[in-house]
Amino acid sequence: MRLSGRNLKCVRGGREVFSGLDLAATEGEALAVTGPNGAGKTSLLRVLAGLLVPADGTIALEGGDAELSLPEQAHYLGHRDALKPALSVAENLSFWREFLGGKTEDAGRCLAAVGLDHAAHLPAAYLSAGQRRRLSIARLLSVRRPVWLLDEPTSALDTAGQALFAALMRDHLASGGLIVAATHLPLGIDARDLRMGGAA
Amino acid sequence: MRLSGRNLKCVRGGREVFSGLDLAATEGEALAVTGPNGAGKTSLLRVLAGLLVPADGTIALEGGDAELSLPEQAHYLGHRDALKPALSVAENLSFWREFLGGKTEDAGRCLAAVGLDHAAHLPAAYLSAGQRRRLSIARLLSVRRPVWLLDEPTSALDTAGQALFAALMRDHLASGGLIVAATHLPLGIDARDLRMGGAA
Amino acid sequence: MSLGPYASFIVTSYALVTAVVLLLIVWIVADYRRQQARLKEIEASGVTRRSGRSAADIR
Amino acid sequence: MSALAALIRRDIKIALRVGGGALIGVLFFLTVTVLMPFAVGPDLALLSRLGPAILWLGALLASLLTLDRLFTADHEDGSLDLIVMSRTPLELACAAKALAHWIAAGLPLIVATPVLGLLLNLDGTATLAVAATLLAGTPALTFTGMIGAALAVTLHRGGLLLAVLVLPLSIPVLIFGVAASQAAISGPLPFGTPFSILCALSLASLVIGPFAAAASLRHGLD
Amino acid sequence: MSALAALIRRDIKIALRVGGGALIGVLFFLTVTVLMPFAVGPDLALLSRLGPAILWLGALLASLLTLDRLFTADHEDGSLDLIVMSRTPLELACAAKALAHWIAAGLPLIVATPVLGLLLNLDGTATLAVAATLLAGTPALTFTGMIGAALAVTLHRGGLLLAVLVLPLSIPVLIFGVAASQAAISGPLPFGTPFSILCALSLASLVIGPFAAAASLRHGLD
Amino acid sequence: MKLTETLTDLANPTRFLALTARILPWLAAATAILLAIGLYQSAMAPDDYQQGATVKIMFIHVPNAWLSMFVWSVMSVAALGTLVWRHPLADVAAKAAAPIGAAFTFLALVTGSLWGRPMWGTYWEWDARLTSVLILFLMYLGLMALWRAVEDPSRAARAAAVLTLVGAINIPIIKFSVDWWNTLHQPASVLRMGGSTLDKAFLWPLLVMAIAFSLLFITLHLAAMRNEILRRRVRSLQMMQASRVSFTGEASSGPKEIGAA
Ligand code: HEM
Ligand SMILES: Nc1ncnc2c1ncn2[C@@H]1O[C@H](COP(=O)(O)OP(=O)(O)OP(=O)(O)O)[C@@H](O)[C@H]1O
Ligand SMILES: Nc1ncnc2c1ncn2[C@@H]1O[C@H](COP(=O)(O)OP(=O)(O)OP(=O)(O)O)[C@@H](O)[C@H]1O
Ligand SMILES: [Mg+2]
Ligand SMILES: [Mg+2]
Repeated sequence: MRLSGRNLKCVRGGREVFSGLDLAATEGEALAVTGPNGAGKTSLLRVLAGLLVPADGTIALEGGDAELSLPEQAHYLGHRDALKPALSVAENLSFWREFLGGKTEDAGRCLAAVGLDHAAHLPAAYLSAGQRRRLSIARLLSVRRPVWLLDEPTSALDTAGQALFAALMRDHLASGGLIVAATHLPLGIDARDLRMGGAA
Repeated sequence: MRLSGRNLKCVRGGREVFSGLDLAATEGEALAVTGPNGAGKTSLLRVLAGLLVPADGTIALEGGDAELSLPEQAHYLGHRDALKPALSVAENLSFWREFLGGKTEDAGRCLAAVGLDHAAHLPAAYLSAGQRRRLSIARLLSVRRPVWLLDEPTSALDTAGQALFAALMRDHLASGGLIVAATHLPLGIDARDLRMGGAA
Repeated sequence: MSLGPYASFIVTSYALVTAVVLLLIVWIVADYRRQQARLKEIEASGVTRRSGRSAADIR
Repeated sequence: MSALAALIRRDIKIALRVGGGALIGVLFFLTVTVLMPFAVGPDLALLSRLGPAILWLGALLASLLTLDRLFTADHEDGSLDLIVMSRTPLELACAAKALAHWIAAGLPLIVATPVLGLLLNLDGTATLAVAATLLAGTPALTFTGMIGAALAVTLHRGGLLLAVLVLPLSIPVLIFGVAASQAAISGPLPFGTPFSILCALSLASLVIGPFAAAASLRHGLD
Repeated sequence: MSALAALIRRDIKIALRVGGGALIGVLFFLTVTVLMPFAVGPDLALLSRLGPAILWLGALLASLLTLDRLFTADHEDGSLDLIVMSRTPLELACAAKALAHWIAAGLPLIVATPVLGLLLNLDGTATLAVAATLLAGTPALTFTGMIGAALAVTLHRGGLLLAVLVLPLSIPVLIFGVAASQAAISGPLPFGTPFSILCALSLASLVIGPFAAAASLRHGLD
Repeated sequence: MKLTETLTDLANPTRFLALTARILPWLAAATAILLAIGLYQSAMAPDDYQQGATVKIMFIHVPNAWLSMFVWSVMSVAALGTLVWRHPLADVAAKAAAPIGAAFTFLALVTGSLWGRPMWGTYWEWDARLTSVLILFLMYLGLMALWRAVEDPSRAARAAAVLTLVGAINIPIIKFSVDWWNTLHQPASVLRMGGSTLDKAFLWPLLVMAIAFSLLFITLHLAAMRNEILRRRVRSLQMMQASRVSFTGEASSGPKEIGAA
């Protein structure tokens, strides 16, 4: 499997964020997108996830499921956690598990993997910032998707959480997955760097 | 000036988050609150900011302005940025500057200090995560408050931003301020550690 | 005791009051039983209050 | 299929928890109805003449009050991103969300109509007629309102013009709904004509709504 | 003082830019008015008799539609935390927010009244009377509605539950508003009596609203 | 000194439970006896020269109407307790009172309507008294909806308290609506300045019934408060159960007593 983007250009709010950007990542490889605030890391991930239409350039995923588009084969973990405060932790997770479909894992095991099993029946409104992040990570585990698009995934995680997540990423890579992660911090895994220039 | 809390206890959603907690910080001193996810760092800061009522215990600020309560002499920087997407960067900042009142700094200079002067006329909706964080930091600078209560202040900041913010915190401490910051990362300044136990 | 031409109105009102009051009483008693049963159930599973006393014991 | 069912189940669950349950919808409807006699005065004949309009207004208001956050809530917490990326066609997902909304907010109103008919001095047939028009017409309110809800995500700023264009879409529904109920109550027009127009409007909105909403969401995310 | 002015300016600016609220309110007002002729039939005398009631109902429902996010929006983006912590008494801040909301959403309704009066076949005096009562009464609607808006923050709940909690409070305003307009139009009661009660209600709500809202916010944040 | 001690004693939920368990049977018995006397007296009361036998509705309508207002006043006092002292027992009192008050209000409305048909020729009229009572009923329902809708009891209590205090404005409006506006409903004849104008033959049964219904309220309220306290114990024990499972082997968090009671 190989994810590649060529000559990508992104325009947001009438301003060019980046242009002429090339990237490539193959099976088992992680790409760490770095750069100063406002450089366009989040924008790049959203372009890859199909949430922003690039002004120019092409994106291709070779070797994946031919019937599915890249966004349909990808997980996106953004700043916003996609959690409903009114639902319990378990309800939140099992909703995404059913809705996203495809190959799924047991919800309880995923919660245990991120250390949230004891909180399964709490409403998500009661979670702390790091607990919310952990629940989002459980979503990545509960449904199998080869491509992970991660936007500052370790923010709000405590030290143990960061180590735990690094291990999960390593497992994902080992099982033939592919990761593109925007980050300001070391991810704790071997990753190729994609440095974005830009401002502020 | 001395901020102290004695025997603090916090109950949220019917569950005890922490109890019997003592803390103290004096002028020019920074307190780094650390601990695993869900330990109660954010809860502690919100108790200090007067946004949560402690179930038990007392908080005192000695040597500050006697006519003002602790929350009125404090800045709170939380996960949520208190920015209105419909307003421009400059409008957002100058609203808080006028609303919070007291001794104020020039808004333009504060924007320049966090490297956002070039974006002053953009709507806040256009800012990247780190730029939003920088704008929140500009709020701390634009109005002078002796106590800073910071919740994971460096999250989303790039490396340059973290260094810049560390310098700003050092300035604040040097001018007689006091900082209580919850964090999972080194703050980049000398700080006394307050370790919170707890779960998940 | 004769109730005059409007007997049905009088009887209906008394009957309704009786019915609603009985309903209230039944609801409250049933609720009490239910809470007691749940407390016993939880206690049977080994959770106790810090005071060490049974939560279901109210005397 | 199971994805859509999960979405519908989730949205109903949230609506019932956050809105306080289906009973709240009924209570709301009751309050709006109780409000009317205060406004127009205690003239029973007039009240029963206004009855259908009042019930329809209540339904419109209930749907407007709850619809505006149909997509913005999902947008703000990031769920919408994942829904757009998912393998479920966005049109179907939109339709599922609207359906869930209708079940949680529209159906209770229809069930409550007979009770409110009593308060408004409507007789049996009239109540039945109003309930029938509501059953046929409220889906149209939901499904046209959905377009506005989707536009609200797209146009955080500036483009309120478009959002404003949507409320007028529901006016025909309202007019034919009220006209059909009036026809059933007092004649002289036959009930069938406005009622079949109402059904046609509902069917049309059932198709147009999800497509328009999905198109607007797809182009509107950023 | 300048803090409150800044708050009012900000809220009005946001309301005008984002629109949603104010414009939807006016549009809903218009919908209600346009709908009525269809409901009561083309009886002009009856229409003009119902005119004030219709306008008042429209105003009440429109304010309901726009009020529910008064505090929740600030709560969700964290502004409310800073407002609660600030040196400005929370009661005053609440009052300022309500005032801004009234200026952005209530005033346009009053300005629109003459146009709608035409639609409802009201003559000049009648329109003026209705506009006057709206001017005196809509602040009461805003300031009682504000209590519901504050409760929405405390409860993490919105939509219909709030409407159900708030509507009973606004019934007296509606009664006296309509009564005063009716008195001005057709007598026989003098206009002054219900109008002064209306003003009294507004004044009372101007005091009670901010205190209740501030109490609810203070106890409800977490 | 003694009084404050008793009060703090009472404010302790466990003490409260013990006390209720002791006095509830007595209260129930007294209620039953007084109700029996009142019912007998009202059955024996003469017909009114104007209203005929329908005056018998008064003996249940008026106590229910009074209680509908009294219960809201009780909730208002409890609301102050919630907001000012943040006392959980005040929350419990307010929550337990709402359904009972709603029932009394409903009965006042229905018996009034049933009385109105023979007296005024209509079941319902949009006049100030009837309307304000209907608003009271809607507010009771709203409060109950609020209690049901919010999972966290202390959060619900605070919101309900604010709303209760705001709604308390309705009580004087109900009471004085007959004096302020000319309405169909008759003005106060028992509880009024300058003494009662009601004939002794009606006054006595009415007073006995009023006391009986008040006792009924107190009994039901105490019992409902007891239920509510138990419900909160169940809730906090369930939460402990949940956290116990997760924290096995973690020294720092032993079993904690949480929640209101
Ligand atoms: C649904 C209709 C009615 C409602 C909601 C209603 C409500 C009330 C209320 C709230 C009170 C207590 C007022 C106070 O303490 O000052 C009351 C008292 C009373 N009502 Fe009604 N009422 C209704 C119908 C009637 C009818 C039809 C009659 C008889 C013709 C009636 C006769 C009385 C009398 C005699 C009192 C006692 C007044 C006093 O001595 O203070 N009510 N009602
Ligand atoms: N709004 C809330 N209602 C009820 N309980 C809450 C709420 N917010 C947090 N909690 C609970 O309080 C505990 C502490 O939360 P808090 O947010 O203070 O943790 P934290 O130390 O800041 O964690 P993190 O490192 O993840 O930010 C958690 O167990 C959480 O479940
Ligand atoms: N919604 C938007 N509309 C218009 N412009 C935007 C929007 N979001 C971001 N931008 C602009 O696009 C640029 C890149 O933003 P992006 O969020 O991709 O940066 P980033 O690299 O993720 O930064 P950070 O490290 O702060 O997260 C920024 O200059 C920003 O001002
Ligand atoms: Mg970013
Ligand atoms: Mg935190």
